[in-house]
Amino acid sequence: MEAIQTLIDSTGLVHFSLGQIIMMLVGVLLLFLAIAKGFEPLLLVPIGFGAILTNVPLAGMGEPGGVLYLFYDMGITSGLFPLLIFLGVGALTDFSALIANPRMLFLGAAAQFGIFATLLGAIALNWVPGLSFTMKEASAIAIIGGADGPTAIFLASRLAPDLLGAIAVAAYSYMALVPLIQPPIMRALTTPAERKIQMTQLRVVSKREKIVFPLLLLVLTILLLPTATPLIGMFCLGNLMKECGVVDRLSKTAQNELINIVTIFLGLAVGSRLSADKFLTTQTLGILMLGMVAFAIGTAAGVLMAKFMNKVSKQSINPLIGSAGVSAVPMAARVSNKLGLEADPHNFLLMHAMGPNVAGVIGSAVAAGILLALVG
Amino acid sequence: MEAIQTLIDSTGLVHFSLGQIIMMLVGVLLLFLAIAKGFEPLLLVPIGFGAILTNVPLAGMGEPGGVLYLFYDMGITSGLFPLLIFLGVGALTDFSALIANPRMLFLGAAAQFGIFATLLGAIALNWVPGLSFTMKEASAIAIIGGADGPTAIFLASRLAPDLLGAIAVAAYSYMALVPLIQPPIMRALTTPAERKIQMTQLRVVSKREKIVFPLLLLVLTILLLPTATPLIGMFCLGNLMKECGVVDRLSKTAQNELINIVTIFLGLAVGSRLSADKFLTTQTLGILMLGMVAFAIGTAAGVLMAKFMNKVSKQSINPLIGSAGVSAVPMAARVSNKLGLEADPHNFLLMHAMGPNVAGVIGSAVAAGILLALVG
Amino acid sequence: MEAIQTLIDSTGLVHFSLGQIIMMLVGVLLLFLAIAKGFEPLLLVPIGFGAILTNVPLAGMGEPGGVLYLFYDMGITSGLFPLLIFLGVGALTDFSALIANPRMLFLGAAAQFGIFATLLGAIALNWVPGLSFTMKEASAIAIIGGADGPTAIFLASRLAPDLLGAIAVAAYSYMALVPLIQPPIMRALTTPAERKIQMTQLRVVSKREKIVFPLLLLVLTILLLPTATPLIGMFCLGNLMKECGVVDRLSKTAQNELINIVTIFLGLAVGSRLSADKFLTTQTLGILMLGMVAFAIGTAAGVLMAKFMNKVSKQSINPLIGSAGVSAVPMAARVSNKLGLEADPHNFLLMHAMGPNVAGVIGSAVAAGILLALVG
Amino acid sequence: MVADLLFEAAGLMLIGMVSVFTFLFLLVVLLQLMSKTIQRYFPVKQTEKSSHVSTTAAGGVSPTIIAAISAAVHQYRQKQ
Amino acid sequence: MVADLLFEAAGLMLIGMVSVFTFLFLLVVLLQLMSKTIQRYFPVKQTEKSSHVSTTAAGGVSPTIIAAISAAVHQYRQKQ
Amino acid sequence: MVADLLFEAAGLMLIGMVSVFTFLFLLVVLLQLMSKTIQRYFPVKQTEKSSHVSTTAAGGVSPTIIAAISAAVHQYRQKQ
Ligand code: NA
Ligand code: NA
Ligand code: NA
Repeated sequence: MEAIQTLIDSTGLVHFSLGQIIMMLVGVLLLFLAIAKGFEPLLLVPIGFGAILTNVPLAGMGEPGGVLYLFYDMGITSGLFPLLIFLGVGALTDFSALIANPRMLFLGAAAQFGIFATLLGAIALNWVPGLSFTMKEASAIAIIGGADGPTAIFLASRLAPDLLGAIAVAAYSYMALVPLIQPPIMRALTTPAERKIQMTQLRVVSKREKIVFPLLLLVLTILLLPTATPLIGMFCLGNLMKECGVVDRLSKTAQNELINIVTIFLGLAVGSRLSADKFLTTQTLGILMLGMVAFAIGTAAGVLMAKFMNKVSKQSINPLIGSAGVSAVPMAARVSNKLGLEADPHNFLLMHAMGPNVAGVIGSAVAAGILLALVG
Repeated sequence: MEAIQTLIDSTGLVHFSLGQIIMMLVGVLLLFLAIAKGFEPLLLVPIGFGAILTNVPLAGMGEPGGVLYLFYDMGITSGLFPLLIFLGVGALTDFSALIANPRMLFLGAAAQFGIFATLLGAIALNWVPGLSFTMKEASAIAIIGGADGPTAIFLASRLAPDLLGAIAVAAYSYMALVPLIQPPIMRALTTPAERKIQMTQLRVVSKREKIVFPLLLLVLTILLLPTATPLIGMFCLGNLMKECGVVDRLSKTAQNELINIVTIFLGLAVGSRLSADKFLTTQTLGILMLGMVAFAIGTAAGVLMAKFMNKVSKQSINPLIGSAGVSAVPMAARVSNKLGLEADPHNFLLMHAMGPNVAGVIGSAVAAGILLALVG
Repeated sequence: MEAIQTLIDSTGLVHFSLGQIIMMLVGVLLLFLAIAKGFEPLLLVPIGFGAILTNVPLAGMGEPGGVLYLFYDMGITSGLFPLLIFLGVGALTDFSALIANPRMLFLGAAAQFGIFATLLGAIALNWVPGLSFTMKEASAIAIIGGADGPTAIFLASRLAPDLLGAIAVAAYSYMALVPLIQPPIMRALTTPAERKIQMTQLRVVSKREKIVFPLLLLVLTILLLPTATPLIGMFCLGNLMKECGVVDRLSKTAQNELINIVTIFLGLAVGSRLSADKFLTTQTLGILMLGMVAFAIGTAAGVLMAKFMNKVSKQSINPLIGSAGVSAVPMAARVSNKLGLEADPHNFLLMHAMGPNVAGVIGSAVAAGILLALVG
Repeated sequence: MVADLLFEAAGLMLIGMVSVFTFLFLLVVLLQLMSKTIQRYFPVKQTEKSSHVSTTAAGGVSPTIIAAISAAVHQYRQKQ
Repeated sequence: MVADLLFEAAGLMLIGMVSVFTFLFLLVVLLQLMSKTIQRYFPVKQTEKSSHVSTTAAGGVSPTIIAAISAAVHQYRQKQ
Repeated sequence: MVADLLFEAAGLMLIGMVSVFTFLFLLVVLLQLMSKTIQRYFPVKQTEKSSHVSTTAAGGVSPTIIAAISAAVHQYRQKQ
């Protein structure tokens, strides 16, 4: 009968392409890493699930009219979702450690070398036959070195939307792998004696300083780097709402329900870019490789900067906290703390590493603004 | 004066049509049923209120530019709202009872006979002068028998948007009426001895099984029935978020704030389809009648299937749990439990009825996928 | 090098116009008032921040493609955000005091004289050279006298979108200034003896009355003033959800997460209208002046009406509660209470003032409906 | 020109205030009618009220929480 | 005309019910397979379960809250 | 061709890192200035702090909750 034929035609079985099957397995892998290994589950669960859904033949969930496409169009093309995530992250971030010791910002600056070195590397890959990246694409890839998911998604959506899926997956995967990637580099670049350096306790920061900080950061951004205003502006608004103490109900919502809803939608939207035709390219291999390089260089630059600062400054600085400058909040700071405890069981570096850690968030948003200004 | 004339012209008094008054009374009736009788209040309060608002002359709330139209366009034309409800329902559903006793799925399958028999009935109504249903419309009406609100709204928005208001109202009303519709049918088809059958306690289901279940269901859907992927996919994502244990903050938001916000908007959007010109047709009468028939047939099919399974299987099955296969979670399961207790005060069927109950959700989503594939 | 030139060109420094600097200072002023002085912080923090962001040169956050423009387009052009705020406010409002003493509605009516007198004033300002207001603009400005933020934003978005920024800022600023604006007027119009008048305790209102009230208000609005249905309808839906007791989870979400999310977005969208070209006009000065006049006249009309009612009615009415009729919930009611306690430390007027206070919300929504009907 | 507009605005003021008062007057009448009807046919029982008062006496803590705490205190004592 | 549609609808009914049953039958088979595999390779330890039971005995109050309350009670006594 | 791009990318790297460092250096300066100004004109009182410490001693339970519990315990004892 005709209807039976229609029904058989409408099963997925006869329509799968090899690429779709591979991409669904990639989705399953991301789910496995998220659930069994605890790798950035808040993002990788929706991304992995979105990767599966977008590759279902005939369902068209990632094509115009499909719900994943709707999320992408509503929130990523417009830049809305990463900015709302930044609002929430701002409302969740405590800058006390940075305000108490502002020089930690230099560590957040140094770690951005991972970004710009990777930019060079991505362009160099044009020598490899079959690989080709434009300056915009190279910049979007380089931002993976910023170790900051929403910044990477925001910049990729502006400069290289076709690579967004691979870039977002690389960024979140390597952020999750920070506890594996960073320690060998940190150990190689420091001596046991350096790792034992204890740091003086941070002073108490007043409420007033915490309120003024986001405004100060905003003013500087507006004056020097207006292209970074969307990212840093929403971040500062979130932080101001948290610290000012008069809009707690807004701050709580930005930290919880709003960021949660947007995270689900953003993850599915990113997942929808993991379709076979967009992801299964030689470029993706290049991106994954460059992302790893970016993290490694950023980590090394942070540690070396910390060593340098330890030499020239009066107050001693443990070089282990330099690696936290890549951001990847709060994992990178925890890695610094762990290696500090390994060297000396009484050496708690967590609070000290939070300074460079949040400085790294600012640093990579600044780097994104510079790339937007020069390449965008 | 001219302004006075303008003001009088702008009162509702002189612009009401009889149809609008009737539809506003329908809205009031829905509110009364929801508030005084407790009939599915979460949906019927916004639907009833939306029905009143959309029929206000001159306000144009249901027309382009009006806020109800905006909700409809944003969330129903695109299919977004029912899918988000399914995400939340997935995050609220516990499949333990079904995993412990998978054969309960057959009861969820049998109850879908209500859907397909109603399809036949809707087409047969073409013999009645003045009534005419196309195959697409008949399919959209038939899904009322699935006893699942978001599935009905999703399918109706795809196959017969003009009938969406009547179909949604019928679906939610009869779901609320399950405690009145089902018992006589269940009593008629079972003997007192059958109603006293006690069932063995369900085994404990491990966390791992609960995590794998939504993925298994997703894979089967993708392979066999890709047209059902949007509905079942979002449902499985919600359930995976709930069970995997690593994204609890997303799962909680999907279960609470997100589903609540969407429920308000969805209800108002559905209510906006209860305008006089769309609702006051002979078709609506046909739909209300067919919906009742669909529920009755689905209930009967479930009970008969349970009787059959009780005969052929080693483990005894109380036929009363068959009716829970229509879904209408958790009301149908409670009805089974109540009739079980009537027959024997020690016969608690609730947990056993939850298996067919959630199976019914899957069954009607599968039936929706089949209708979309064959008729859509 | 070329890139350095590009970078310098892309700093904000060389692109600022004087107007943008002034408007950013206005934004900072709003933030200061909100945070340091506690002036309506829930709205003025996002509005002030939005004012800063929209005036950043090169960032284009308030122009098409920018995120602030997106909020404006999504929620204010469509009217969605003020209506959702009204839904939440309805779910937060307790009408007991009004139901117990319905004549308080006359105070809410009298206070709307502030609106219509200001309309006359705005038109009279056309005599001032350089100032010119159309009837639509005058109506949108007049609604500031309603002392109700979302109503003002809704009406301004319909009648005079270009003045929306100034109108919203004036409305919220004067609402915050109620404790400064009202007391001198109230003291001037009442004698110490009148201020000492004690009022009889309010009767207990049954749940049933609270449920019927929003429906009654809705019916009257539909019959007499359909143009006010969007505002009053959403307000009544929120109140019905609160009182009916069967949809508590929806009501809680409307009161908290939904209204919080919308408040952030609405504030930013309003802030985006505080761009130099829209705000720095002589019209803005006129609006700020008229707004102050509107509040003063509304307060006086409310107090005089209360004095009149005290004379003609059997039950004594303290004229101090008349000023609460402007709405500005709950600040105006608190001001009444404070002045009552000043006159007699045992004279608690708070509960009595809540009646005219919520009546003022209804009154200004009714006035908005009348203006829409006659001028819109 | 401005005078014409002013005249129109004065008309709006008159009609507007009359309309606002008419509307709210009708609402007053309907409200009183409604309250009387409900009080006649569905008189309120005062029992609910009194339970609320006793709760407030306990410092705004709900009975459920007190019950939970009582259980906890009981358990705590048994442990010692 | 209607008869044709009815015939078509009857076909849909047949194919539909067969499909639904096939789908859910396959799900049953897969589920049983899955449960057996998991039970063999990852047997559940019963310890988790029992701790839940003891919690319920305390009236549904979580151990954390009980600990907090115990500390509070302790502090309260010292103050007196 | 690639060499040209590489040269451009190297320029970007140089300008980028200089810009990042300049930006964050200015932020360091501003931050230090801000902190000094605030510490001079609005010195922090240490009283707030100490109350926090005593709270922590009670196992992270807030004083309000302790007050509520104290009331509940009181009530519980009176009932017995
Ligand atoms: Na970073
Ligand atoms: Na069903
Ligand atoms: Na008002």
